Amino acid sequence: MNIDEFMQQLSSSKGVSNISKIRKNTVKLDLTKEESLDFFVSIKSEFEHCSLISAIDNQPDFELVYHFSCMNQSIVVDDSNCAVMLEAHIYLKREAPSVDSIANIWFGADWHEREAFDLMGIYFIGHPDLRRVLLPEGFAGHPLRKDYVYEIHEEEW
Amino acid sequence: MSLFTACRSMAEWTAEYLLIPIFNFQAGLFPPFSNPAGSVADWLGTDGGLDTLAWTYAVNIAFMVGMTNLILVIHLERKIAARIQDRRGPMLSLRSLRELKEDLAGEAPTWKFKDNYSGIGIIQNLVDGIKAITKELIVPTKADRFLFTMGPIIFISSSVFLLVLFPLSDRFAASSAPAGLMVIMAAFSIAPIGVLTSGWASNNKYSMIGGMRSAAQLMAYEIPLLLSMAGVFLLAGSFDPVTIVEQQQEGTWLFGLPMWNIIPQFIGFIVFMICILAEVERVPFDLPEAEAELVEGWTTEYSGIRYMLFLAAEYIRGFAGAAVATILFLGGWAGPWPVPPEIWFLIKVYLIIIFWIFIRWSVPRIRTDQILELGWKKLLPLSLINILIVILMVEIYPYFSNIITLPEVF
Amino acid sequence: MAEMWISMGPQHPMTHGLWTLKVKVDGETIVDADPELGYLHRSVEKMGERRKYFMNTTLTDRLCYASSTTWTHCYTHTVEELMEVEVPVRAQYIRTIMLELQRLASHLMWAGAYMPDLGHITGALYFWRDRELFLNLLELPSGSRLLYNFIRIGGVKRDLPNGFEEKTERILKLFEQRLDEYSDLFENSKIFRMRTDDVGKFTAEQAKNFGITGPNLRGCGTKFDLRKHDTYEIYEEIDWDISTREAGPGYSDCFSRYMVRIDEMKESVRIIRDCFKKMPAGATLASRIPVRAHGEAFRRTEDSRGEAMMYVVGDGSDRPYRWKIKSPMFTTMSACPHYLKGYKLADIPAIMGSIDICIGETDK
Amino acid sequence: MSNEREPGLMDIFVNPMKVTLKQFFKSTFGKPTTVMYPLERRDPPPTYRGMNAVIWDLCIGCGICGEVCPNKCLKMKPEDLSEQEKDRAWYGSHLAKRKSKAERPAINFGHCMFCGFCEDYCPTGAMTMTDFYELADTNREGLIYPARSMKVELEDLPQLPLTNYMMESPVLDADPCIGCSKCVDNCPTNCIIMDLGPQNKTMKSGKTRNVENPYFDYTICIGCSTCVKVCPADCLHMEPISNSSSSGLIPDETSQEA
Repeated sequence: MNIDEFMQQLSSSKGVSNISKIRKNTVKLDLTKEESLDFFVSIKSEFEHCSLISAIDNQPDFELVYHFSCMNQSIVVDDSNCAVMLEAHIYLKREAPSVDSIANIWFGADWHEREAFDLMGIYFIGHPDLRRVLLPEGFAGHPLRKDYVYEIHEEEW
Repeated sequence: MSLFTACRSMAEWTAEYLLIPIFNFQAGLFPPFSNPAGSVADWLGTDGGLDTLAWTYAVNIAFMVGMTNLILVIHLERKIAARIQDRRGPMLSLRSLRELKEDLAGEAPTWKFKDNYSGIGIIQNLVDGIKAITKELIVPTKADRFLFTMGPIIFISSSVFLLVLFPLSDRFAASSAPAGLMVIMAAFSIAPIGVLTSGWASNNKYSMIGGMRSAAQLMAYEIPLLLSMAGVFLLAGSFDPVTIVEQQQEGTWLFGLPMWNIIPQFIGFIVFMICILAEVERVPFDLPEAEAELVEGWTTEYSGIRYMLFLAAEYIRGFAGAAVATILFLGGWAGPWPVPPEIWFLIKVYLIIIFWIFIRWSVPRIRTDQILELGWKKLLPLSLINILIVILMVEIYPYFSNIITLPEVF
Repeated sequence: MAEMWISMGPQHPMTHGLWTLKVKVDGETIVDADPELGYLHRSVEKMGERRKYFMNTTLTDRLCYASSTTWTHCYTHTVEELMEVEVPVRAQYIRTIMLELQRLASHLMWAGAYMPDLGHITGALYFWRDRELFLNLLELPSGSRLLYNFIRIGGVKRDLPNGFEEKTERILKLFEQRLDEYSDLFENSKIFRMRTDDVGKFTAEQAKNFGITGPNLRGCGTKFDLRKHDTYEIYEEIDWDISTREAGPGYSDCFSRYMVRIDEMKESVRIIRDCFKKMPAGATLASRIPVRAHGEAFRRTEDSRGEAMMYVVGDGSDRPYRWKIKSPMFTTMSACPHYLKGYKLADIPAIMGSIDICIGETDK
Repeated sequence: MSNEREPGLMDIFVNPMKVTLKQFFKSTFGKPTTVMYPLERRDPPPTYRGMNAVIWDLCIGCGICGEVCPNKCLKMKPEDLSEQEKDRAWYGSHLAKRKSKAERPAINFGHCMFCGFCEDYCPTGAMTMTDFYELADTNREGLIYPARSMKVELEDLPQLPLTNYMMESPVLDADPCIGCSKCVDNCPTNCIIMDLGPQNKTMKSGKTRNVENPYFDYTICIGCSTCVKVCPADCLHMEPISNSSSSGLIPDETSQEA
């Protein structure tokens, strides 16, 4: 399937908006929080690799960016062997940000979600083991949020 | 003149001219002690007393020889390993230490050695020993204090005990038991008990797994080891090292070379070498202290001189293992005339040790289940085949059938 | 022995860094495992938000001390996309040469670290001796032995010095010769094969689901390499192949992962030679390098350990608003309970070593 | 591709031992790879990034090195220049004349990571990195190198043009400027002059007069943003040089307008 056909196919999916091609092999789209899980289940057959989940503090709201890559060449860019990527944005409210977990669909998303929870404080509903991963247990706050207060230690010399 | 007779005459001499006068003098000097001191002097005059004194001398000499060898073995290991790995190894010499001291004594200490600095670095072993002695002996809080201390004692004493058991030649032997090799093998298999003890007493999971592995390894390798030695005992008809070595000189093969046991019992030799490597826990069989997964295995919690003595004891065991291999399969101290037999013996032992060092730095470590599989499934049948071959040889060749007899012990 | 939890790490010879692997063993057999991270967490992403774009190359250098150039390249590549900078062709060639030299050094570092895991100290010193050769090469243009800070936004710091090509060719020849020599010591050695064959198996399907990429995925026989499949710099003009190997149909073991890396080193040698052949003259730094950026950029490159990804969001100032780093090892390690279960305790170093852990990039 | 084979009986230890034996003889009768460090040293390449050295005669005290230092381990410290040093200063050391004390970089090597940015971004080439790397000391204070300890003097100075590596130059928002000429006083390269501005301005007292505004000579501006920092009225900001050549000296139209 060509990437343009894929984009057309995507446009009929529920909860998807703003589909655009930002690079020759990357499709960008916006997702609603409610429809995200259904959408991710539907693309699992093409995108078998969850590359990255990044959380962004857009002040005041949060944005989750999912990157998936297609490794089995089921979607192609023209006739090159370029691997296609999907970039999905989900916007979350600042108060108790939560989204459905995809750790049960892609195992590789497991720790990415834990990291987003750890550093940005986003709750993933249905995650099997939502603990802090990089920071110690009992750490207060989520340091990558822009309103996190930290001390800048500068040594006088 | 054997070592023991020499020690005996030395004991007679020292008793007569040194010890008895001293004890008599003490008896005269302090009347309350006259009775014990006088009786010691009297006891030294008897045969039993002189024998005991002679034994003390012999054991000490053997211990000295063993310890000197130990330093040499460790040094060889370090240097050969360094050269294999494209390094230089220890280079510290007394002169460089002196120069360093002079440098440090100056106003501004510099760590720059002089240009003529060189050395073979044998002093590095002494320096390491001194370092180990000056370190604190740490006992973990929740360790079993008694067993934690007993573990090294069992391991090290049984290893040092090995040194007095094998002869360097027919005249240079501290002991000459008729069942000499049996005693050596018995002493060899005491050590894993020490390993198990110290591994369990350390209250550390790595130590315990190391101890367990040591026990399992002992089980798997002791049996093929003894079975591979059985062929030699059958041929020699004795457990005595001297008899075994003498038996190996009797037959000849190509070009009149002596028929050492390595020729007819090559399978036995291979099995023995693998098993003794496992017995002395060297790479590729050093599972009890596999540092990649078990940190330091059963020695993890030990520090200072205890740890150092563990290391030293392993080298002593390696030396003893090589010595046993030499006696059993390589004709012991036999060799052409101009070189004395003791030197021949040491040359052969060192060749085996160098071979082991090369193996150690050439291959990775084997896994636990593989080592057990190798021991039970491959080496045990092979050692039995070796016995079978020996018995067949004895049946076929009249030369062998002349000399096969049951050992005296039976 | 009953089942018990053993905590391996954070100070443990197996860990290659600072992390803890809690394993539940039944005797010697692994029943369960639980990796724990965070001992080396330096909060690089937050630090990057305080520094200007060009300063962050010093942070990316320190993401992984074994392959600092590849990480710096990934960052500069993303930021160049964000700032829409055109990199001169010669700079791209120099970058490719440096990246491949770094890949060689990184794989040699891994091979050297893998050998003591199997109890083979000599192997470590042999591979690290060869790594020194490449560190010497990398030092020549960059001026540093480990943390090069050579690749800059918009190009490279300086042109290659005189005689670099001849020196590289000499070292590559020596290295190829040594690699052939080592085949008897490692991949043909019986005991080495006993330790690595059929150990730590996972299939290609599993690997993709786990998020395992790079040489570990290619060890399953999957031909997927971002240098070909999402090509960057001048990799498409260079003549080279993706090296794959599989232990069985669609699965990998420690040995196939080892062989993939060894083959990849040989491919890197090919790439470097071809680069020297095709390298044009010209500038090494873009003429226009902005300091402020707005928008977002996402790029992925083939790190020596897998897919390195960076996602940079700029808000118009001279510092990144958000900078997200994806380390290939982060997801690979998360799946380690799956490919450790059922093997022996002594296999833990063999398996964890074969996937080439780098905690610096994992903990960020 | 690789010359692997199924291992046989000889591959248990005989073939591996061949390799190690070969190496053993090679390094026993040849020279091992290792270097006996205090005696032998490998020569660092000319590009080596070791301890810093500052050519004081070239240094203009602009503080860019401290600005680009990612670790903030480099600080500008005021130093008294001797008459001879003032004479030798090639760029006239503008600051030295105005404030009687020039600023020179001092480095805390305990924090330095030898990234080389200070060397690369130095507009005059005064900051250099030597191949000296034995900096270990017994205490932390010993790693703080005062400015004078890194001073070097060259016989013939390289006459380099001032280069704007920061890729930015100051632009005036003319409206709030109060004509205080602090930027002129602090500019390390003397690239600002004060002249009458384009429009009149109403002062607090109610009078209207034409205040003096700074004008920049962008050919020698180094983009250090000192003027932006000292501006009391926040009327300056940095803008990227849009149409820069390799030396990055020509500012765009809008900048010149100011």
